[in-house]
Amino acid sequence: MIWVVTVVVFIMLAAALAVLFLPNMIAAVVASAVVSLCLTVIFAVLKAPDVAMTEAAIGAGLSSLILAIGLKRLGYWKTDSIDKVKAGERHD
Amino acid sequence: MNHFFTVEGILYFGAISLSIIGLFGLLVSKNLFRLLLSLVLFEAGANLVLVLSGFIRNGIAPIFLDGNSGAVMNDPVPQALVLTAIVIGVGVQALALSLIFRVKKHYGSMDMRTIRSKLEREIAENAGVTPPGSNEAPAPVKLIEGENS
Amino acid sequence: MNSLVLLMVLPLFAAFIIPVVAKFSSKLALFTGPVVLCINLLLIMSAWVKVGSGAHAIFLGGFLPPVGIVFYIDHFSLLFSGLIASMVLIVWPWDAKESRLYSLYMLLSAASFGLALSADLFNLYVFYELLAVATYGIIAKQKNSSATAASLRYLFISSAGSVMLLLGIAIIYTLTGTLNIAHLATMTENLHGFAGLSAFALIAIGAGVKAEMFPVNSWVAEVYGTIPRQLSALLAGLISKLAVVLIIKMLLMVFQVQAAFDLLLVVGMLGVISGEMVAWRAKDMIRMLSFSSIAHLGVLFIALSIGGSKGLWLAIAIMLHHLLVKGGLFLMADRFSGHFDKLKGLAHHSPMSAAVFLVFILSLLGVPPLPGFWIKMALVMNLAELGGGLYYLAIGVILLATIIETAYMFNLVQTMYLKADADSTPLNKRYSASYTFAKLFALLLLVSMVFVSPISKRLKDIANHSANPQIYIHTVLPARYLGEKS
Amino acid sequence: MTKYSALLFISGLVFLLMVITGLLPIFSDSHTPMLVGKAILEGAKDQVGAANVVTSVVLGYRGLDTLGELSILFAAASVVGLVLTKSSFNKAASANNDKHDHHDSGFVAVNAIDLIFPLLLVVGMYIITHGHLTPGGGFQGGVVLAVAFSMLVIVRPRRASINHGMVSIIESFAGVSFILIGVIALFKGQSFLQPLLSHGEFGSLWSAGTLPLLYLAVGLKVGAELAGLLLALNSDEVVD
Repeated sequence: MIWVVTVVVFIMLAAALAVLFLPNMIAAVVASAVVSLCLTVIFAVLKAPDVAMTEAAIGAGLSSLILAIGLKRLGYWKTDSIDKVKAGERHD
Repeated sequence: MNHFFTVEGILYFGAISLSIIGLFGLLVSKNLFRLLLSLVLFEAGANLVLVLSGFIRNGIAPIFLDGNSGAVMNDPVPQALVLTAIVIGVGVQALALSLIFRVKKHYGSMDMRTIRSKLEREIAENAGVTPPGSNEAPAPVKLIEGENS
Repeated sequence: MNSLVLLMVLPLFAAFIIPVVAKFSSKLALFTGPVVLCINLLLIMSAWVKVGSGAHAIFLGGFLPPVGIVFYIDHFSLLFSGLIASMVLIVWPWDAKESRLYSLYMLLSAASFGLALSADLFNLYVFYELLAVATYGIIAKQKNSSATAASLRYLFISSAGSVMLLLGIAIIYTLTGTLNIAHLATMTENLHGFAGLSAFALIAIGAGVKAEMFPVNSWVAEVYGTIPRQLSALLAGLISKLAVVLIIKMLLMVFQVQAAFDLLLVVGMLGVISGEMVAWRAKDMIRMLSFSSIAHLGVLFIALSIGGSKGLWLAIAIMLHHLLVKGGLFLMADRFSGHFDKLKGLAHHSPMSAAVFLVFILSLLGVPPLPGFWIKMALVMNLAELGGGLYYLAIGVILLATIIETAYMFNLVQTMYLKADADSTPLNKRYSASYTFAKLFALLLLVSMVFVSPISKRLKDIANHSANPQIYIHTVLPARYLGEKS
Repeated sequence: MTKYSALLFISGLVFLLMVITGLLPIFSDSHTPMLVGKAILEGAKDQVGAANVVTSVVLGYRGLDTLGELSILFAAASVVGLVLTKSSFNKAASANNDKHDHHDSGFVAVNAIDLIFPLLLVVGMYIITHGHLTPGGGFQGGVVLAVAFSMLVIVRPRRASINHGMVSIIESFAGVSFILIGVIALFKGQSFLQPLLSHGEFGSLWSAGTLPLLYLAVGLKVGAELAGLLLALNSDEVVD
């Protein structure tokens, strides 16, 4: 179990650093979802199933959804290739 | 040091590091959206510390089932507290995002420093005073500059 | 007595129901809030008589402490509840059109009552957060967009503070395994180590964001500069005090140690100096008031660092005085907005408002017959009694602050009594209810000048009673836990 | 400025690390003193009667925290509504669906949501109603419901629209009923939020007195607030 925890903690910290330093905002949001997922695993390991469920539903799910809406509204939702296809729908 | 390489040791390390990364982001980020993300990280770290306080090495989840009458259970209180804290966190997060939308619309910028200087100018104009830092000595606000910029 | 929980529940109920009521009648929705607050005032008065000189604990959910949440009721908490109800009534948004704003004001008062009454650490955190969210909303709702930006900055600083509060609570729970403050008070030996004290530091700084504490108060000038003055009166006068109440509960019941006092003392002194220095250079009324408010909360922290019932007595006196003075000044600041130069000749246009203003300022400076003087004197005497380098330094800081304050206030008053230029129209003469309340505050200040000694005796009684952990513990905890302690 | 921040940060880092060292003896020995936790684990079966002890704590021992938390969500949803919409008295918010011509999302999303929506509803209700027996409960189930409804609106804005008046009535109703359940006990001479009704057979669906009712109220409230929040955030109208 201890190796599982070690690996998960390191993934979590790497993702947390990625949240701060990735230049692309979409990637940052995805990284924060990864942090939440790792936390879910940790809570499950800690025998806290209620908290794990909440973290999965709220931290990884709802919170990421809210942040994704934020990305869209703030104009960070830009992936070059897709934008060319859907020309005209670009948000600024 | 031999206590460090246990489940709790590693998790405490992870939790505190997560908090520190979040705090660091809150202190150095300029972008509003990234400030919000840092806040989420900071909160997650605190939640993890709280859950860890109720952890017992060989405990089971605090649910009474048919087979587990004799086993040691984890402390249910911190788990309940963290449930509350997580939900509060997401409420504040949505609130912050809606404020960011409006601020972006008004100032056309996502940079906290730009916004702050514009805000100070607006306040000074409202009060009918020359904006701080325009031609006089450096803005006196520097004196109470704190935690967060 | 159990019905006293209605103090907190009724406003919540009103907050939930107002959006629905507003669909049928907006008038009804507007009046729900004030009616609830009036009922609360009646409840508080009857409880004040019933509690007498004792204390009472309400066990929510009927679970005996420490497992359940407890409300602790004595004259200290009732005093604050009364202040909350009257202050929210004074600043009630009569001209707002949004039903949801009424809900927010009701949530704000519910959270404040909760903060005043609750004796459970995590419950205090929840109410603190509710107070914060309601405040962000009320600030952001103002018409101008700069208020939104100010609110956003406030949100970031304050949320970081809340997380620190949560971390502090987590550390305390790790050390002791309980959250009930009375129960914590029986286990002080666990908490006076390094980890416990750092938890107190985290709590103090977390709650200090709202209390305009020194390193975390950069939001003050921005927020007060963008919101209506009545709201500033509420924030500076009351909300900041409620955060201090949270710190007081932890300090007096659990952390009566020198290190905690020193922390508050240092933070307080830095707050006084930085606040007065900026207020000195301010060119307009609101900015000056914001920073002098920071300075006065610094004085409050210095008073708290005396500790024990003396510290609490001084702190209560300072809080009441500051509430009256700063509340009054902010309430009448609408008439004096703008650059100081515009205030020239004000005293001739409107001698009444200049006189009211003068009363507030004199009391703020501590000119002898006014209550401000007695408070400052008692504070300095008590600090001198304690002795020790830091305390002498604190006396020096307070005196220095008084000198700086006198300098800029004198300047201001002089401007006001100068002869006006012919074309200047400095005064915003439109009638406003808040000006009436400001006059009322000044009147209260003058009346209290006559009754200084009975009031201070009453406050001493309250403080003696509330600063005693033994009474607290015996009221809250059942006998079983008291036996275990010895 | 960055220098000051960095300095503060470093001091904070050192501080937290020292706290960790302060905590070290605790996790080296065994664990937390767990005074309250033990008392609750012993008493929960008789005092509250829910198989899931966390639920007993959330709704029984610390019911007031949950009420405060619901109020925070309510406050946040109100503020988001106030900040992002022009409406006075909740009216105009629902009108903006007509102004812009929304497109349904692509084939995959539309069909997926049609398939998943009823499933999500069932799962959400299951999680809420079994909150006192298994992990999960009002919060988690409420989130699932909220996501189900708002995904439907976001993916198929033409066909589905949520009546904002209805949402605000549901949230008021749920909050009020939570408080009323608490106040009933007060009128019976007991304490606010005291569990009522008989505990029933331990571990069955109809057990734990008023707890399932409270969790239902919590689920509805959380669902309504979060759905309102998501839709307000997603609506195209930002007033300046």
